Amino acid sequence: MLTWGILGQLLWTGFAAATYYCLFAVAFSLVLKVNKIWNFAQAGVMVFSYFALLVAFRHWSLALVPAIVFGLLITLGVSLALERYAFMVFRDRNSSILTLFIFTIVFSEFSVYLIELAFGTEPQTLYPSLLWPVDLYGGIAISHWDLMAIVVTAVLMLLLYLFVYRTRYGQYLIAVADNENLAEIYGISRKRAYGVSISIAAVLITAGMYLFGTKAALFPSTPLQHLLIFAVIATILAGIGNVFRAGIAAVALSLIQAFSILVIASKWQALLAYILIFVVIIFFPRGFALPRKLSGLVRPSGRSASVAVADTAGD
Amino acid sequence: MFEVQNLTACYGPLIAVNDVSLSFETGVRMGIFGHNGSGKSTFLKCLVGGVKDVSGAVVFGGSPIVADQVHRNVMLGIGFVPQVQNVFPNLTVEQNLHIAGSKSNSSFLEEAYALFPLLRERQDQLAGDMSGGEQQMLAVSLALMTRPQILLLDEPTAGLAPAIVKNVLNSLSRINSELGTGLILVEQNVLAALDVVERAIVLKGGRIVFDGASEELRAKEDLWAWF
Amino acid sequence: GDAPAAKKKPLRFGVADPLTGPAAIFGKDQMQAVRWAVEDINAKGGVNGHPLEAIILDHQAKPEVGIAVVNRFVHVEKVPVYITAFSNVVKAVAPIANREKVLMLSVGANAPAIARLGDYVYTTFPLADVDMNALGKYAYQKMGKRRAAVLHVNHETGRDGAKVFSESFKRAGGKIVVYESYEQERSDFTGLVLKVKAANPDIIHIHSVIRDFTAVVAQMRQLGVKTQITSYQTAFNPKMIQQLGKGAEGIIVTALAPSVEDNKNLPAYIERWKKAYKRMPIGLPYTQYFYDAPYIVAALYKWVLDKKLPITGENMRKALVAIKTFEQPLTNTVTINDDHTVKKPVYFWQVKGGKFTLIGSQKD
Amino acid sequence: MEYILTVMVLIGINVILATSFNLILGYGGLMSVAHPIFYAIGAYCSGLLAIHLQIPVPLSILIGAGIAMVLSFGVSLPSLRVSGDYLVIASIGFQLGILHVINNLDFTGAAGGLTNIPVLNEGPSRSLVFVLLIAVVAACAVFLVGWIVEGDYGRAITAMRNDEEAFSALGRNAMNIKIVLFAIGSGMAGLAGALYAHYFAYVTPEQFGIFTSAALLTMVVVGGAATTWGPLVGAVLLTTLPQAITFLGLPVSIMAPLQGVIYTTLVIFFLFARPQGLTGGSRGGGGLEAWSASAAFRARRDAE
Amino acid sequence: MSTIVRVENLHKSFGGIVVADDVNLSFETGEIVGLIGPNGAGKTSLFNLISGVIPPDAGSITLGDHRVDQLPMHHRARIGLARTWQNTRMFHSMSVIDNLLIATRRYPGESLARILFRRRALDAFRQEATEKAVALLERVGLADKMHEMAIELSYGQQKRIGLARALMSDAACLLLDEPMAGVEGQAYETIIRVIREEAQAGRAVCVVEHNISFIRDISDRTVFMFNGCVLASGSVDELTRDSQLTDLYFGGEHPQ
Ligand SMILES: Nc1ncnc2c1ncn2[C@@H]1O[C@H](COP(=O)(O)OP(=O)(O)OP(=O)(O)O)[C@@H](O)[C@H]1O
Ligand SMILES: Nc1ncnc2c1ncn2[C@@H]1O[C@H](COP(=O)(O)OP(=O)(O)OP(=O)(O)O)[C@@H](O)[C@H]1O
Ligand SMILES: [Mg+2]
Ligand SMILES: [Mg+2]
Repeated sequence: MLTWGILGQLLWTGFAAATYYCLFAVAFSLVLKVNKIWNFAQAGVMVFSYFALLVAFRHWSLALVPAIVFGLLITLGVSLALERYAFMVFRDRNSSILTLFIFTIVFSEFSVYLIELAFGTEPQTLYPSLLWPVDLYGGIAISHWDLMAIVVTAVLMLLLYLFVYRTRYGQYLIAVADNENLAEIYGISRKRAYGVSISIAAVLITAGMYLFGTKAALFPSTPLQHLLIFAVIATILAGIGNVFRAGIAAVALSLIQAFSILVIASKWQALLAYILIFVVIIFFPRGFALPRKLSGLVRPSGRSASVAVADTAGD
Repeated sequence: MFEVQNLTACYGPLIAVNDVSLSFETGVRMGIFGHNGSGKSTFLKCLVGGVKDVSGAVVFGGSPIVADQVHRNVMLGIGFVPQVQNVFPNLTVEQNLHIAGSKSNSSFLEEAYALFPLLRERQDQLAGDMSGGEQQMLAVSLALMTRPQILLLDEPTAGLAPAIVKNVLNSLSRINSELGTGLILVEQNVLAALDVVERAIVLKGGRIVFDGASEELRAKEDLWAWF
Repeated sequence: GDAPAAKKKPLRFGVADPLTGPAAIFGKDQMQAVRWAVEDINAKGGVNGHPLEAIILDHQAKPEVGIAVVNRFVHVEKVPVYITAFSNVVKAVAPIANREKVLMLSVGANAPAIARLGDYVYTTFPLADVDMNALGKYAYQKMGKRRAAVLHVNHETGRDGAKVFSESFKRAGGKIVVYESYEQERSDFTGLVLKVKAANPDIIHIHSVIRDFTAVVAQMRQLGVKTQITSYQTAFNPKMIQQLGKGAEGIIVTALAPSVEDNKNLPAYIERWKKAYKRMPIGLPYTQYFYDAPYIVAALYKWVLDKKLPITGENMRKALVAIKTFEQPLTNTVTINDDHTVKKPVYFWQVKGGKFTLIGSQKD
Repeated sequence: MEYILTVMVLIGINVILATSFNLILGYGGLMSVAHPIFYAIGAYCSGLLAIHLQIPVPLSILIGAGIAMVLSFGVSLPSLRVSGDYLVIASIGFQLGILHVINNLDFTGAAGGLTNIPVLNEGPSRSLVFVLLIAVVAACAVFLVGWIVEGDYGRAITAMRNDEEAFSALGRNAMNIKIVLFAIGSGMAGLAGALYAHYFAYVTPEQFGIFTSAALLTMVVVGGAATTWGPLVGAVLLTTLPQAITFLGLPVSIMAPLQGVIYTTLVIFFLFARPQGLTGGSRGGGGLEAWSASAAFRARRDAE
Repeated sequence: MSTIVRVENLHKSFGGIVVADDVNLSFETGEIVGLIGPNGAGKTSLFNLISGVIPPDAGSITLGDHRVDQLPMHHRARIGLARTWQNTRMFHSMSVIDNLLIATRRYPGESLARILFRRRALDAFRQEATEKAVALLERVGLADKMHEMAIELSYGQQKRIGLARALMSDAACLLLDEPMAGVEGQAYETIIRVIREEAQAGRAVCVVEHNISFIRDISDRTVFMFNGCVLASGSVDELTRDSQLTDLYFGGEHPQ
C-alpha cells in the first residue's frame, strides 16, 4: 500500500505544511536570542495579526497587498508596543524571568479573550473557501497553496539570513544578543536592536498567519494552545540561540510527525514529539548542535619548549 | 576635553562617587587609584553614562554625557574597557573585533593582532572559552578598534602575565603619543601604572583625596596612607 | 394571555451551554432556540399562569466550568431542574445532580455512557448508538459500501461516535480499513489523509468537530481523495458547505430531528431564523431539541403543580417518570425509556448543489 | 452556602498547589512547569485505585500522593542534567507526554475523563467537613514550606539557585536538594489532586494542561514568588476573582471573554504595579532574588 | 609533611588546545605552592581539573588517601578541597555573611531530617559558625560589609570575600586563583598573613598569581606552567635565573 507516490506526496505536502511552523519558530527563537525573552506573548501577537488580516480580507475585502500591509502594520504596532511598554519596563526593573514568563503568557490570554470579545469564538478562515487549485506532477498533487507557502518562506528566510550575516545591523543584533551592556559600549543601541528583532519577528508572524489562515480555520485560542508550543519545542531542539536551526527543527519535527503515521497510530503521534523533546533535552542538552569546530585551534604542547629547558631545580 | 562637575553617583542609599569635579584634556594620561570600593569603577562608568542614579554634569568635547545613553555617549569618541564582562563570550575572537569596529572601521584589526599576536591564533575561538588573561587582551583590543579619542580602562592588566602587562602598558603609551588618544587608567598595580601616566588621582570613599602629577604621588613616602 | 403569567411567581430552570469557546458556534443558536421557546410558552400563558424563566449560563464546554455553573444552579439559583449539553460536561456535573437530587436533562450530548450516569440524569436526545448504528447499517446496505475508513477527533463524542459507527458497519458485514484519531486544533492532516488514500476505502466516516472536519475534507479533496464522506449531526452546518465549496458535494450527514416533511412546525421555525438572522441555524437538529426542552420542563412543572407537590428535584423526576411520553413541537414524540434512553428516527442528508437534501431516513 | 463551600474547596486546593509549586520554582529556582501533572497523577492514581481496587478512599489519597512523589523523579532527574530554560521544556515534554497517555488510554476514561470516583465523605455537611479538612492540609502545606525554606536549609537552596557550580565546589550536594524539593513539592501536588478527585468525583485530562501551569505560575508570581504568604494570597485572590466576576451580571453571551479580559487585565496590572508580588517586600527584585532569612540579616532588619 | 594532593600524568585538551599535558604535581601539608605561567598556560584549568569542574582525559588525582578524579565536585570538596575563582562567583542574592556560612563544613542545618528533629543542637552550631565567619571577615578586613548583599560589593571586595569563603570549610587543600588581582595594594600584607596562617595550620595551599613579588614573598616553592606543561619548579629566584622561562613569562627582562 505504501507507494513512492505516497511517500513523495507526504514529503512535499508535509514540507509545505511545515512552512508556517518554521516561520513561527524562527520568530520565537530570534526574540529569545536578541531580546532574551521567552516571548509567549507571540501567541497574542499572532492572534492580533490574524484578525487584522481577517478584517482586511473579509470585512473590508481589500486586495492582497493592502490587506497584508494592513496586517503587518497592526502586527508591528502590537509587537513594538509590547517591547517598548512592557519588556523594556520589566528589563529596567530587573524583573525576574518568571515575571516576564507570566506576563507574556497572560498577555496572550488577554489577546485571545479580547479578540473573542470582538469577533466571537468561531473559527475563521481568511478566504471563504479552503480549496486551492491543484496541479498533478507525476502523480503528486501540488496545490498552489503549497507553492506559495514554500516560496514565501524561502524568500523570507533568505532575506533574514542576508540581513543577519551580511549587514551591519545584523551584526548589531548578534552583539546585543551576546552581551547587551558591552554592545552599548561599542555604540550599539540595545533598545534599537530589540526593536529591530521584534519587528522582524512581526514580519515572519504576519506571513505565517497568512499562510495558516489560507489553509485552515483559526480559533483565537489556536496560537496559544497549539502553534506556539511547537515553536518553543523547535527552538529548544535546535539549541537556544540558533535562530535558523530552529526553523529547520520546526520543519523536521513537522515532517517526523507527518511520516510517523505510517508506523504508529496517529493518536500516539503527539506523544512521539513529547518523548523526543524529553529525550533530546536530556541527552543533548545543547540541542542537536554539531560539536564546534576546534580544529583550527592548535597550539604546540609546552613539552616542545621544555626540551630545551634544563630542569632548573629539584623539589 | 572632559569636564566633570559635582558628579555624585548612588546605588540606592550608598553614595559611590561623591561630589567630584575635575577636568582634563583629551590627550591626557591619567591614573585613578584607590582602595577596593572607593568608587573607581563607578566613576569610570559615569564618564560614559553607565550609571543611572547620578547628579552633576559630565561634558565631553562640548557635548553632555547623558545618563543611561551609553551607546550615544561613546560615539563621541570614548572607548571603555569595563572591569568585568568585557568581551562577547559566545562570539569568536574575530567576530568580537569586527563588532567593536563596526561603528568606526575595521582597519584597525591588523594592528590589534599585531599588539596581541595570540589573538590572531585564536581568531576562531569563542571568547568565553579563553583564559582570564586572554579575555583581558581581547577586551583591550576591542576598545582600540573604535579608535577613540580617549580610552577608559578599568584594571586592564589584572590577570595578565608580567610580559603582557608591560606590553599592554607600552602599547598604550605608544598609542597615546602617536595618535594622541587620551588614557584614563584605573589600576591596583600602582607602581607600574605610574610609569605610564602623568597625572594621578586618588579616590577614597568616592571623593578625590589627591590630584596631581604622577611624580608627586610617587615621591610620597606615605604613598599608601593616601588610600 | 400574558398578563396573569407575569404576576405569578416565575418557574425557573437552568440551562448551561457553551456560549464562548470553540463550541459556542452551536451553543449560541441553541440558546436562541431556548429563549424563543420560553417566550412562546409564556405568550400562551405559561404554566398554570406562572411564567417560565430560563437562567442561561455559559460552561464553555469545559467540565470544570460546568461544575461551577451547575453548583450555582443548585446552590445559588436553587432550581429543581437544569438542562445541559456536551458529553464531557454532562459527565462531570452528573454527580452533583444525583447528590443534590436535582433533575438534570441532557440535550444534545450523545455519548452512550450518559444513559448510565445515575437516577437524576436523563437525556431527551437520542445517544450516539442511535444515529451511528443507523448510519453504519445504511452505508453498508443502502449505499453498498464495503471498506470504511474511520477518523475521529480525540474527545468524548468523537471516540464514542466513531466506535459505534464502526461496530455497526462491521456487524452489517463491512470492513474497517483505517481507524485513526487525532487531537483537536490540528491544522495539517497530510499524513492521515495519505494513509487513508493508501488504504483505498470506499467510504470515509469522519466524526469530528466542524473546524477539523472542513480542514480534513479540504485536504483530502486537494490530495485527490474523492471517496464518499459521511459524518454526523455537527456537520449539518451551512458554513461547512461554504468553506468546502465544490469539495462538500456528496457529503452525507445524519440528523436525529424530523425534517420538514415530518414536522408541521418546522417550516415556520426555519422562517423565524431566516427572518431574524438571515440564515439557517447552525446545527439545525440540535436547535430543534433545544427549542423543545423548555416544553418538557413546562410539562414537568405542570404535573407537579397540578399534584400540589412542593417544587423539588425529586418531584420533577417523579413527574418525568410518570409522564414518560412528550408530544413536542419540533421533534414530534419523545419517549423517555426506563433505561434513560430515547429512541428516534434517523434522517440522512446529503450535500447536493451546495444545499443539504434529505436522502432517506430510518425509523424503527 | 454550598456554593461558597465549593469555592473554598477550590481555594484550598489551589493554595496547596501554589505553595508547593513555589517551593520548587520560587525557592528552588527550578524552572519546571510540570507541576499540574503531579496534581493529575495524584488525582488519577487515587481515583483509579478507589474505583478498581476498592481501596478505602483515605488510603488511596495517600497512595496517590506517594505515587506523585515517586514520579517526581521524572523531572528531578533531568534537572540534574539541564537547568533553566532547558528544564522548562523538558518538564513541558514530561507533562504533555503523560497527559497525552492519560488522554488516550481507555481505563483512565481517555479524553472523556474519569467519572464516578467515590467521594471521601458523604452526609449533609459533607462540604463543610471537607473544607475544614482542606484548610488543615493547606495550613500544614504553607507551614511546612515556610519551615523548610527558612534558616539554614533555605540558605543552601538559595545558594544553589545562585551558582550551582560554586555551590558544589563548597562540598554541597545540589542533587540532593533538587530531588528533595521536587519530591516534597510534587507529593503535595499529588495530595491536592487526590483530594480534588474525591470531592468532585470527576477528573479530565484537560484540567491539567499547560493552562493550569500558567494559572499556578500566575498565582505564585502575582502573590510573590519565594515568599511564604505570597502563593497563599495569590491562590485565594486568583481563585475568587473569576468567581466574583461571574456575579457582575455581565451579558452571558460574552461573559467568558469579558471575564477573561477583566481577569488578565488585573493580573497584568498586578505585575506592573507590584513587581515583587503582592506580599513581596519593597526591596528591588523582591522575594525571588533576595535571600533574607538568615539570622544575621533578620537581626539587622529588626534593629533598623 | 605529608602529601595531600597528588596529580599524576594528568591530560586534558579542548580540541587542539592542550591545557594539561602529562602534569605531575603534589601539594604537601603546610606548604604554599605558587603556580605561575603566561596567560592561557592552563593554571585555572588545572584547578578546574583538581576540583572537578571539568573531567580529565587521562591521569589520576588523589586527595589524601582517596582517588578523586572520577568523583563529583561536592564529594571532593567534602574530602577536603576548597578553591576560589578567578572571577569571584558570589552567591549574589545573599548577604556576605551567608555567603560564608554556606561554606561551613558538614552543616547540620542543611539536612532536612536534622532540622526536623534536632533544632537545639542546630542553634548552637549556627552560633559557632557565625562567630567563625565574622572572625574570618575580620581577618580579610571586611567585617563591616557583613550584611551587604554580595552583588553590591566592588570587584576587589568580592575577591576577598571569596577567599574568606574558601577558608570557612577548613579544607586540607586550598586552591587560590589570582587572589590579588583587583585587590588593593593595602590588603597585600593582610592577604599574605592570612594565607601564611592557613598554611601554618597544616593546610596545603596553591596560589595562582601574576603578581610575581607576591609569589616570591609567599611561596615555599613555585611551579612554572607553560602551554599545559609543568616546565620547572623551584624558588622564584631559581626560576627567574632561567633565561628561557623569563623569556616566556617576563618578556626578556628579569624582574627587579
Ligand atoms: N572550555 C574551553 N574550550 C576551549 N578552550 C579552552 C576552554 N577552557 C580553557 N580553554 C583554553 O585553555 C587554555 C588554558 O586556559 P586557563 O584558563 O587554564 O589559563 P590560565 O593559565 O588560567 O590563564 P590566565 O592566567 O590568563 O587566567 C587557554 O588558552 C584557553 O583558551
Ligand atoms: N551594583 C551595585 N549596587 C550597589 N552597590 C554597588 C554596586 N556596585 C558597586 N557598589 C558599591 O559602590 C562602591 C564603589 O564600587 P566600585 O565598584 O566603584 O569600587 P572600585 O573602586 O572599582 O573597587 P575595586 O577596586 O574593588 O574594583 C562599593 O562600596 C560597592 O560596594
Ligand atoms: Mg572596580
Ligand atoms: Mg586563569
